[in-house]
Amino acid sequence: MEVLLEFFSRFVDQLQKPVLAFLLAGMVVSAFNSKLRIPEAIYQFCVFMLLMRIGLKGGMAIRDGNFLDMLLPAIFCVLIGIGIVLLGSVTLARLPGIKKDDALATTGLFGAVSGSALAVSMLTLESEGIFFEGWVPALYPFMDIPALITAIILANIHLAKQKSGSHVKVDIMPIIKDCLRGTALTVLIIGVVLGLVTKPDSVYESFFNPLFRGFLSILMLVSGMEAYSRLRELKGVAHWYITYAFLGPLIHGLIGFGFGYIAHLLVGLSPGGVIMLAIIASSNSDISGPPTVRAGIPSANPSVYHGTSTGLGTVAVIALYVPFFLALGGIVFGF
Amino acid sequence: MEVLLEFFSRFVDQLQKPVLAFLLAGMVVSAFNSKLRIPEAIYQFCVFMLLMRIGLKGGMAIRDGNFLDMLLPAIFCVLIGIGIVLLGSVTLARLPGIKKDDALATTGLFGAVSGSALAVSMLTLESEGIFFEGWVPALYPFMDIPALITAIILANIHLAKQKSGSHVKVDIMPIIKDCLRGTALTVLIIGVVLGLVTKPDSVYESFFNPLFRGFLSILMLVSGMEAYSRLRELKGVAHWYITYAFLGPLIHGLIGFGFGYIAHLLVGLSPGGVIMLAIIASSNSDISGPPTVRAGIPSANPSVYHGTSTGLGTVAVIALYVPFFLALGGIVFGF
Amino acid sequence: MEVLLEFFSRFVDQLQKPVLAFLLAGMVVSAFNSKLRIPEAIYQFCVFMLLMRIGLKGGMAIRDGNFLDMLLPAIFCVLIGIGIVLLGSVTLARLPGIKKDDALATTGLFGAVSGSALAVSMLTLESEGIFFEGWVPALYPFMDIPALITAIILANIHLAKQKSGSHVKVDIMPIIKDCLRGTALTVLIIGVVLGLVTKPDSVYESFFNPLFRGFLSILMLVSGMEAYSRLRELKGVAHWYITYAFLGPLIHGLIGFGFGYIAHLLVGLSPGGVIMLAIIASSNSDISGPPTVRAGIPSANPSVYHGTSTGLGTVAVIALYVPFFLALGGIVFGF
Amino acid sequence: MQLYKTKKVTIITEAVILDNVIKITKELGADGYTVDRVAGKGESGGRFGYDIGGMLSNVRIEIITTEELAKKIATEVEDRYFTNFAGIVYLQNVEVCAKKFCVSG
Amino acid sequence: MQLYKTKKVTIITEAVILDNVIKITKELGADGYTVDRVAGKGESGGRFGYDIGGMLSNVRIEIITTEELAKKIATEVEDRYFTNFAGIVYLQNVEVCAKKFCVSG
Amino acid sequence: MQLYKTKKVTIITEAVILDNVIKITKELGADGYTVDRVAGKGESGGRFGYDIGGMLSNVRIEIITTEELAKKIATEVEDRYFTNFAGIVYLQNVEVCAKKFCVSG
Ligand SMILES: Nc1ncnc2c1ncn2[C@@H]1O[C@H](COP(=O)(O)O)[C@@H](O)[C@H]1O
Ligand SMILES: Nc1ncnc2c1ncn2[C@@H]1O[C@H](COP(=O)(O)O)[C@@H](O)[C@H]1O
Ligand SMILES: Nc1ncnc2c1ncn2[C@@H]1O[C@H](COP(=O)(O)O)[C@@H](O)[C@H]1O
Ligand code: NA
Ligand code: NA
Ligand code: NA
Repeated sequence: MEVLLEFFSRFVDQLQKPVLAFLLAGMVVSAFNSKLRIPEAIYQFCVFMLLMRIGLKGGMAIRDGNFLDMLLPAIFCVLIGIGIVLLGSVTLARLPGIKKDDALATTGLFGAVSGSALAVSMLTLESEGIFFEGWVPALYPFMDIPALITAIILANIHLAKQKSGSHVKVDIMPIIKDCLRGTALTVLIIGVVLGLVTKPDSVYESFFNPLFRGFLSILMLVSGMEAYSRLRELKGVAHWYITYAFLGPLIHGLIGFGFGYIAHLLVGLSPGGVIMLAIIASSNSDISGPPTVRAGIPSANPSVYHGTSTGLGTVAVIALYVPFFLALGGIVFGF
Repeated sequence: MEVLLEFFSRFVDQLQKPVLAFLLAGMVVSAFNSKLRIPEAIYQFCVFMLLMRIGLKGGMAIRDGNFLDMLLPAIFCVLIGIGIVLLGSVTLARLPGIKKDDALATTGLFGAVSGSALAVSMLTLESEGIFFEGWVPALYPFMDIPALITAIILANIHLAKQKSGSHVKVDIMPIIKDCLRGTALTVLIIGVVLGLVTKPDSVYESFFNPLFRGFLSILMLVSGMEAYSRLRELKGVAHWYITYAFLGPLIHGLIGFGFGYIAHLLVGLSPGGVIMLAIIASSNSDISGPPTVRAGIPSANPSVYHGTSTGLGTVAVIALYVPFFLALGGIVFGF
Repeated sequence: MEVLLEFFSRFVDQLQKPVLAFLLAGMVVSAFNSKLRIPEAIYQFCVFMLLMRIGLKGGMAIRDGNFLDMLLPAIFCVLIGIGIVLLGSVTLARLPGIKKDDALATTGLFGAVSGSALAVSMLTLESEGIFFEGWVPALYPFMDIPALITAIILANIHLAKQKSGSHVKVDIMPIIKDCLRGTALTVLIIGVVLGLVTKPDSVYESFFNPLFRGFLSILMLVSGMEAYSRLRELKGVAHWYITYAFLGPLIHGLIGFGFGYIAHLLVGLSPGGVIMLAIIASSNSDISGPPTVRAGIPSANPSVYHGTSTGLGTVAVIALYVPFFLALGGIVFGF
Repeated sequence: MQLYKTKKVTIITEAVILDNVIKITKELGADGYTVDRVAGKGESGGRFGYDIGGMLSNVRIEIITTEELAKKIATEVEDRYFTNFAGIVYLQNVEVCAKKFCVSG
Repeated sequence: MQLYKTKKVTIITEAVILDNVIKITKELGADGYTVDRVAGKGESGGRFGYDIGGMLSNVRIEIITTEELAKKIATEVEDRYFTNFAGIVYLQNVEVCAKKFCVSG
Repeated sequence: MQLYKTKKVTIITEAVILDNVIKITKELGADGYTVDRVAGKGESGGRFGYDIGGMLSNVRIEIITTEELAKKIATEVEDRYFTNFAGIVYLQNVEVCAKKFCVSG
């Protein structure tokens, strides 16, 4: 009850934040068929700026941090990523009228992580003055890659069974490589490494950090426009996906919160870190995951998983679950 | 006399300002056939940044302002926009050797508004410390759309008469929609709405405002390059258009100044607001208007109206009429 | 000995600087076949931002400086540019198994100047608090153009001899024009002129200067990615080019340092200015030079000269010779 | 693999009327197209400018379809637009794998 | 100048599989290609989105080669990819100056 | 609508010589062209780099014109440039609506 009240007040707050407003504006703009297009080069640059900022800050935090403190949360991320997909495979994927490979592709994306949701929650926590360990967002790949791999493996086992009943061997290494070579993780990793081994403070302070908020707004505008386009593709897709898009992030986030709380008790992960972990778990991949899934599960219908993730999931997380987990954290940790 | 002296000193000032210098540099660069090209994505991003900044500031000003104070200036804008086109239709369009649809297309653009001239005058007023109501630049659409619509309607009536003598019904709604859906007005409106209903101060202060001056310089450079290209297309076009490009903005600006002065007396529009209104009226559309006119008056020759507006008008306004109306304001209001 | 120790400590410093790290990251990213691509529009914009900043600062420094102080260094630049190419033509170009036009094209690029190396050394000097005359980097064209022209003339004389034994007349003006019309020099010149005749301080301070460091990082990332691609093209090319890429910049830089020292004695060029001159001389053209050479010496193999310059030379200069000449300057001038 | 002979119609025209042209081809029965942005020069001068609304650049629209429909599209676009707008249209022979492009859509 | 008659095969498909398609054509023996990014619409809907990984845009790959190899490439790409991925492939006649395009590479 | 048979000549070459190629085609009598930027790979390696001066990318120039002029352009470009610069040129049949493309310009 208290959570809901708190959530509601945070939700109204969030609505006032331009970040969510830019997302909604993007949707409206698309719905009204406006000719506005942010140039794709700018969109790609926004993604670069955000992930580089997350990575650099992460790397600098790792440098200043205690390696052992990070180990448990990192392991938890792997578990959560795999867990979300397994959960989806025994729920969503078993529902009537659902193509199993579509469902697995979708859960893969929901197990994976959204760079933009991450950016939004960093900004929100920072502007609320809630401390979190800078390396938490950099745990991104530890949840992202296992989730995508699990989904791709399960889907391929399913398809092999369908064809021959025989067992199948999916080669994991190429998928991991594919993830790491993708734009998003490459940038994040560059950032982490440079943050760790060099002193990027001056370029961070003069460039990546001050421009963060602005580029995030623009990314949100584009995400809104994309969400609307993907939404339209969802027409005719089973309604279960809509349910999943709204319920999944809540459950995944609660799982993340739970694991985060354990890390809080065991290794002293900060309240902000717990909230961040919840949001990472809650979020779904909208940029880097879809192409990996397209290549890894070619038979799955992209309209289904891309639509569910980018069209619904991202909006749900930013509009509802960022404020929700903030509220939950506030209640649990009492701030 | 005093105005001229004052204007001359402001003109020399303006020449020292990098904004005008970037415009001229762009023209020179093109004239020397340089291979320099600002990437189109960057150009489009400059336009986005400028209009979003104008919009956000406008929205925030409207939020803090008195709605009634804005009503009269908004109505005046509509009147000025229509008035400029009507004036052009009984002067320029009746001159010998002038194709009527070309002339109407041209007056439509001169009745409409230039986002970059707007940006230049905001920057100039702000850096001179002359106060103006932040919502005045956001009145842009109130002059822009009526001017374009009037021109398109008059041209279509003319063409219908030519063909059949019969009367014609031009559907206004699609034209309005077309304007609002265009990139420029979409961005401006997003900005105004977000400024009005959210609290975008932090992203405004960290991104849109500090980068304003820089992106405006780059836009000016491109405008200069474009102006030169369009100018070359003007070869062979009736000389009346050259006269119009230099005289029109003066007369239109004076009309704007007059209406602004009335608003000053009636609802207390600030001196800066009056100057701004004059410059809005004086300026001609160089980005968003031309495609609307191309679609709305297909028979008009784009070399004529685009050349007159982008090749001559914009340069005239920024080089001559921004300093002129600043000087005039200084004399009239005594600062 | 002392130089080497000092160099080594500066080299470790440089490794910690994100600038070099971004360059190396770009190479690694390419080696791992990552899909990361900075949009080309952003890359081009980075180049624009850097050169505009160099130009503006140069122009403002010229405005505040003493014209006579600049004359001697400018003449020295011309001499160095021509000298480097002549030196290459009697060394590299005479080695066994070396195609003479390939060698001349290569020395042309090594006589010319790298905008990014220039930017790196400005940043380094500025952040070390070592003063240099702001106009020194703006001497760039005085070394760049003569070097490229000398190389193109020598190559054409060689080719004409090969064909007919008869003498040849190479038209210099079109080559100069081609250089000046190229993107890089156009931007630099615009910057210098605007810095000289207008007051661009506000846009410099709000835009070009603060964003300098960030855009340089991104340019370095791309340069690293490019270096790797060009390197791969070097396979099968005579090993002499590798030697030249590492030894050439050292010798050229020492020549630059020597001339700089003379200017220090004669017209009081600052120690920072001497170091800067050495680095300009040491650096090789990686952006603007190659297309000029491609057009001017069509028979030369671009894999050879582009590979040697962009693949090896740039990396060598930024990693080794920027710290080296800083160290040398420290020893010589005792700071 | 069987190859079917059919037609490709290419329209190069002002970007500002792209939507209209697409609409017409759809109305006439074409169910697919490929489009990219191009620069160019013709009777009405060069188109290389900085563009926001599509006035200064060309688009190239390619449609693979039956000969009949290709001709219809060419005629319709030519008649409706090329008095006032810059543009050219041409047909070419192509051989496709999928039969669907060879039967009236 | 002598002109040699040969074939051009054009593949328009999802950007996400560009590398794979190129690899196949190389394996089959083609030694050159030209590629650009295009937008378009077909059976599987429009592709005009903002793109980072290549899911929402098409590439157009053009290969000039012998008739035999052109057909092989078309068949192979169609068979391997066009069940799961959006795409079309077509052949056209071309006349080239260099003989190398007309002998099996 | 009447269709006229004529030729399209396509030149794919280094962006760095675009202006020169355009100039030649103009001198030979062609009065229009369409150009876009493409990536590609051929004998002289791949062209996918970051580009400022046009060294690392290709342009594709298409000219619709008479058979005679098309051949002249192909020969001239091949002779003048393709010893030192990467590039290919090919001709195709097209059917155009406007007669102007079929009479020597
Ligand atoms: N002969 C031609 N060959 C190839 N493209 C052409 C030709 N003529 C015109 N075009 C293209 O069609 C567009 C419009 O042509 P126009 O209507 O003649 O101005 C030009 O901008 C070119 O892109
Ligand atoms: N009839 C057509 N004409 C031209 N291009 C087409 C056609 N059909 C499909 N395409 C192109 O091929 C892509 C994939 O087509 P599809 O597999 O039908 O979705 C589309 O996005 C278009 O770019
Ligand atoms: N067989 C081919 N098919 C299609 N395009 C080609 C072919 N060979 C070369 N090209 C294009 O022509 C350019 C120059 O080719 P080359 O001179 O062989 O390096 C390449 O970068 C490709 O874009
Ligand atoms: Na997740
Ligand atoms: Na106006
Ligand atoms: Na040099």
